[in-house]
Amino acid sequence: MNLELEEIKNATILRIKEKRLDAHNSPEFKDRMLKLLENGNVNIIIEMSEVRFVDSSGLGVLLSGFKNAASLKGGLILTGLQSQVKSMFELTRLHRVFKIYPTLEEALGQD
Amino acid sequence: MNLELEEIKNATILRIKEKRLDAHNSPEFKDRMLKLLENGNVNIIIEMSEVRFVDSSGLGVLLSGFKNAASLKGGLILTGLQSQVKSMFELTRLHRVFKIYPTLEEALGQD
Amino acid sequence: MTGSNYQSRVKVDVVIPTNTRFLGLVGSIGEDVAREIDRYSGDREVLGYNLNLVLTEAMANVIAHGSNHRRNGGIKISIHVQENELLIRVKDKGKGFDLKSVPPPDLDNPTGGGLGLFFIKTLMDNVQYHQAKSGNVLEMRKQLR
Amino acid sequence: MTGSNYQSRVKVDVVIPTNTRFLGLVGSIGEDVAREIDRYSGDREVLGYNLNLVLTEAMANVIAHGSNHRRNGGIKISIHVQENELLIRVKDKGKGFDLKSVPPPDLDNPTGGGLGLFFIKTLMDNVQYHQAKSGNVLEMRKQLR
Ligand SMILES: Nc1ncnc2c1ncn2[C@@H]1O[C@H](COP(=O)(O)OP(=O)(O)O)[C@@H](O)[C@H]1O
Ligand SMILES: Nc1ncnc2c1ncn2[C@@H]1O[C@H](COP(=O)(O)OP(=O)(O)O)[C@@H](O)[C@H]1O
Repeated sequence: MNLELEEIKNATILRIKEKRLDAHNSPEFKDRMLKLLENGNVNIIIEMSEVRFVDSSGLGVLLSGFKNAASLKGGLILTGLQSQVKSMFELTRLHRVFKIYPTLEEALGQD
Repeated sequence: MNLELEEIKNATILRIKEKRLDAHNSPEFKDRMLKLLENGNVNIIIEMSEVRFVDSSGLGVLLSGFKNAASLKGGLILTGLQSQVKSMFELTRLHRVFKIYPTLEEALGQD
Repeated sequence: MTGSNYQSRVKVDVVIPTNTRFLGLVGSIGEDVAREIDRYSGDREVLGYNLNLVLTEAMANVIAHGSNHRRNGGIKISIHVQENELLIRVKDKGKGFDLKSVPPPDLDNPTGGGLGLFFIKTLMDNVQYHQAKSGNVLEMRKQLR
Repeated sequence: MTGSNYQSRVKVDVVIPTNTRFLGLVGSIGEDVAREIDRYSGDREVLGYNLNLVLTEAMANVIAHGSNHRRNGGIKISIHVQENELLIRVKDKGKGFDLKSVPPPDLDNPTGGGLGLFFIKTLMDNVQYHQAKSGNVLEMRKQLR
């Protein structure tokens, strides 16, 4: 799975360079997030502007990352959601759980 | 079929706003080119940067447009071919028949 | 069945290995079919996403819950565009389950689980699961108008 | 046939109305399949274009030359990814023709005609046409390596 990591002041940006986040790659995505958290990177910004499609397992993995980050007094925020991907968060009401910013710039401004 | 026409000095630009030029839309494309020629627009520049796919009937219609324009002492030139579309011209050696320019700007400079 | 109705029918049958690697392929085929449905008044890109999603969820469920590893013939999917309706069938050879007894997810206390059937039931108009010795089938229908 | 070989097989069967409107749909499905073939050393985008093209040409030929308007059941296409080979079958119910006696186009004096079978023969490794009372079939094979 193609992920790009960038460490910035107080946070780690995780860019998902895949068109789909689904049952095929979400287990690996979960592992990568867990490793980050274990290594003390508890503030994660997920940039997903390349992701065209998210299924229930992708949503589940993002939710578990969010919960794990919170339990470590950190945070996980989402940026760059394509409109159809955003609809999946709205349909499941997960948009009320996550902090979602249109762009990385806005996320960084608010961080 | 979505075609855009622009009249410029000494030529007509015909932009193909379709992803495919195939047996489904090439008969209509042929008619539109014939109408142009009948109306005296015998110098045609075909801009096809949006076309991802051309089949044998698309090539056939372009060739017949070329021949008709030539018989009226005009010309038909092609611009904006995507690389895979260009390969179809090479495979059939039609790239030796047509004048093909990478961009519209270059075609106009040479016109 | 008149000639003109008949003319607009499309059927796609796919068999893939029981492996998540092929979810995207079948999802893309679902999107391709959605783009070609002429008599749909809604947004075709949204329909494409939704078909991609219900196909993905149904196949992922077969891989996770509905596989029989002794007798693994892959996953069979069929997408049938009929006159007024789109019918998707996904078969499995597992022990089956009772669709009606699966509780809806509690969206106010999300756990991340149970969203697959929620999407399928929410995005399709009619969903049935039929069990048989010869194999089970999840049937998902969407009215086209 | 070992388990692991079996695991990589994909089969797609499509039925479309005898109408050029659906050429793009089947072409796109061919491209989707090409993108998922793991054991192909060449350029997958080029393979996708080529499958799109040979499918389009074969279906256009069925519509132009191989249709029986009295008994029109649509066009049947199958795309089969096997162990070392990709097999595409396109059926027709017309009067058939002799593939071997179709002359190659004269590329030095192009007329624009006869390029469909030229593309099919050039881009695929093996092409056969079988005639039968029950229906004819064009079989196009491509080695995967
Ligand atoms: N094809 C199937 N065969 C057997 N059980 C299934 C099948 N599909 C779904 N289920 C059952 O329905 C439950 C809910 O499925 P779903 O909503 O997709 O969420 P999840 O797979 O995350 O549990 C599954 O946990 C499983 O018990
Ligand atoms: N399915 C078919 N049934 C009958 N004849 C066919 C079929 N496919 C091809 N042919 C014959 O082969 C010829 C060459 O086909 P092709 O190379 O695709 O070029 P074109 O269709 O432009 O003539 C056709 O003109 C036709 O006579």
